[in-house]
Amino acid sequence: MDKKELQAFIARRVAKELKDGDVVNLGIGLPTLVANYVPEGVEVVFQSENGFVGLGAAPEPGEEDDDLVNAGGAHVTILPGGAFFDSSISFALIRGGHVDITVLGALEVDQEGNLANWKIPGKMVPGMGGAMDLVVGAKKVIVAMEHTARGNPKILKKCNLPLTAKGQVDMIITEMGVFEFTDEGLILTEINPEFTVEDIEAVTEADFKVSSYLKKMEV
Amino acid sequence: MDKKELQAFIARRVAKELKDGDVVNLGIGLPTLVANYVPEGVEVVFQSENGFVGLGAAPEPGEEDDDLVNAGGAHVTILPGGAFFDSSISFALIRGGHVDITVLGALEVDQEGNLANWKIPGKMVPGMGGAMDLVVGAKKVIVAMEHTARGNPKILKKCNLPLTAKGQVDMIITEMGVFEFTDEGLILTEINPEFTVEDIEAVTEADFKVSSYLKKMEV
Amino acid sequence: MDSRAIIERECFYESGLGQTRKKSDKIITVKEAASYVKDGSVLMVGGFIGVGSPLTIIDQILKNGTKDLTLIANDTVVPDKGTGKMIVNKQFKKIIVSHIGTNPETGKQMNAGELEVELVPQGTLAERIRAGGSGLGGILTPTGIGTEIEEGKQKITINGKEYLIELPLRADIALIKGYRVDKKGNIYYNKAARNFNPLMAMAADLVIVEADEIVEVGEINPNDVVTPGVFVDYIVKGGNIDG
Amino acid sequence: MDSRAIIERECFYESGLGQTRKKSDKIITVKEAASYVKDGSVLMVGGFIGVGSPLTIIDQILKNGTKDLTLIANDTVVPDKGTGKMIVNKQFKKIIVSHIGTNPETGKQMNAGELEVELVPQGTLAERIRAGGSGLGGILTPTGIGTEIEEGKQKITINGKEYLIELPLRADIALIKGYRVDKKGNIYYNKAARNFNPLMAMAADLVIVEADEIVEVGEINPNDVVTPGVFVDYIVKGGNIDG
Repeated sequence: MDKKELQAFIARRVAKELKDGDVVNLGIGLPTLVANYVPEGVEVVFQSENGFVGLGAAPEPGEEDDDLVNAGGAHVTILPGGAFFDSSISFALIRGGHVDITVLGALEVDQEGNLANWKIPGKMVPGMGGAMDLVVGAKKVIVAMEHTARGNPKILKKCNLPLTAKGQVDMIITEMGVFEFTDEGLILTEINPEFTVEDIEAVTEADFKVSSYLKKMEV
Repeated sequence: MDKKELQAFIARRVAKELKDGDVVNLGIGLPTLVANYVPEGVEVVFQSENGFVGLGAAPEPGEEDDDLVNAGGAHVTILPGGAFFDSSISFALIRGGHVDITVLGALEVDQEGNLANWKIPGKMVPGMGGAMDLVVGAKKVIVAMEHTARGNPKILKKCNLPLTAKGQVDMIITEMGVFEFTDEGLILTEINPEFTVEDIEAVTEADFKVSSYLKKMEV
Repeated sequence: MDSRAIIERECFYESGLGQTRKKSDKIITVKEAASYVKDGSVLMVGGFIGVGSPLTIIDQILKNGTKDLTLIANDTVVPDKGTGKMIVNKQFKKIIVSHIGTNPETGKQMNAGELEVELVPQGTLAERIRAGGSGLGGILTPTGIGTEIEEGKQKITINGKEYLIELPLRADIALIKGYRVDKKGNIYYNKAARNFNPLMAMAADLVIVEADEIVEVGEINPNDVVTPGVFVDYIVKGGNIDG
Repeated sequence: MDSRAIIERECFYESGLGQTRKKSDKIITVKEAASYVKDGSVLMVGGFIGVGSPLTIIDQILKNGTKDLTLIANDTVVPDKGTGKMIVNKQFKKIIVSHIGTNPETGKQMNAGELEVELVPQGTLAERIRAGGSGLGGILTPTGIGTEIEEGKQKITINGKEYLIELPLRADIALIKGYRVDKKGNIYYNKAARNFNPLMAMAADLVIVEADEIVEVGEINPNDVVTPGVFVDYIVKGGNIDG
């Protein structure tokens, strides 16, 4: 898979987690692609933390409205039945547990469910934006990312970078497989048949168990 | 003065405290009458803590709208330029210092600026409604009341009843005179010429000083 | 995302072809709404002396006679309206309100020890409900400092000023009232009937709105929606207890 | 109260017969608006990557070159728009924001030690501003627990869960942006341009709104007003820096 196919593969698998009626917040980048693969028969509501629900597709060229952008600043549309609100309501929705699923990228994630995605000290400090609230507030936190960064593991024993939140991640979805955080720790529940468990172990620093019901990762 | 004239007299004097542009909250009862005497050339905005600014007069008979009542449940109107909002915004306005003047009645008020007006234990407990927030939040707190209750002082050394707030009263206006709370304690600043200072002392339990600039109370 | 595809799917569900109710089918009857209220439920009920209260649903709960309820609301209305009737009917074991002066029956039951009453300053009540819906652990307010409202509460000094830590309120069910409600549950309120309704819409496990009028999706401008439909589970058409 | 009398008085003032400005005369020029911003002022500026920002007033402040400002805002936009230009122009000594990734110049100045940057989670930023405008001493949030956001902050455990005490933010001047603004300062926002504007409108000593369109009093339905005019001191017509 080239990078584009690989990202689409991850996004497709994430989309299978969406259930009818879910309120969903997608981070910028790879997570945004999830919107393209909402399963047939499932209606979800996308939330944009800059202040609305009912986030729709990009507008047709020439139809852009400068007052209607997503949290990344890109022109978008709003679907019928959507609603605008201020930032305090937007985060009441997020922090108050009214968002069912948030999908974010990560610089690092570790076996304790810790996530780091907002700061590389001395190098790149974009800031956390809404990520800290999303990760603490959403009912289910899915990290969607490529399994490694330039061949180096991103799923670690312990995050090195400043955390976005402690112990909040529920699921990691990469091109190699699906991991879930349970009371027994990190568990590999699905595997992309292109890889073996040994392949995954080789590029994963974190300790993880393999589910006795390990399934084929399908999209 | 009969009771009605007396209440009107107090309300008229309170109204002289209103300045152009002030946001004003009037309590139920006597304070409500203040709206009838807004001085010529002064435009104020009345706030109703159940959720709007721009409170207007009672509607013409037959014009009542059941969704438009004041905090006492009475039908009212809204003036052009008014606005409705929820209870959290209503009290953000009140607690946040955006109300310039609140006018309330009192069961008791004392020389420390303490106010009691929400509870007579074991007897009558209406509840505080919005009074505690109003007294803490408004920039200027005016107690408007008859000087005595059945001949007994209401301006005391120390309140006996459960307090609405501690040390928040700025001014007391009765039919006998006007008192202000200053760094030097409670001061009588205006006197109704129908009474003498001795008359007032006789029905006031609180210690108070008489201003060296004592003025005639005019309405 | 292809927005047309989503709209088409939605139309499919709204035509009622499915056997089971989709999460996106929100309209239920008054009786169904009231049936979610069980003995012992904690209720939030919108309204200010009954203005902005879901009176039709309340009348059905009155009829059901559900008991041992807890009420979180601004007040207990008057004896012959809304939750005031439920007070007379002795359906509450506890109420958390800012004012009971308009319903003498409430004070009578309180003094007789039949009803537990927690009086909360109105602005604090609003913030506690808002905190409950917003995932906040509480708020710091100067309201009540130096009064008996302090009792049993933590105090904290910030920049030399004392504040009370007031804790969040949540309910099992919020019963609210909207003026115009679209089929996704987006709510537009009328005048002073808004009051506590938008706050309670965020602060309960189940949120049911009674609508003066149910309109089609898209009929309320997204700029004018006050309570987004994502907060609302069910919609009831007001005015007819047998609906 | 005779409502007609009040309306007549109002008309009198609006006809501009008085020599001094009444508190109820709120329309000023862009230059007047920018002149309230002094060296060292603490500013709140509405907007989200510039969407919903009062760009006309900001361009005038840029022109004025006012220095040593503190900015409270969601972000620092991009280098060639809004407060992003003021960053490039080095007019801030400190910024309190949730995100700086869209303006590389901000990170550069931060790393060079030229600009103090306080990064605040976006939801916490919204609540801190709201608390500042609402008279709350702070709020308790779970956001940031277990991260470096905890540093220097009080923690408190409520029902077994840890929360950070986050303190209010206030500014000398809030510069906000409205879509339609009536002459009393009532504001109606458009789409995603609302964001932080209604919160900042409550949290500053002086509040100036830049309007896409100024309309007559009464043209905005009181149900649809998002920011009541009582929060707003001055109104500026956007779009023309020399206005």
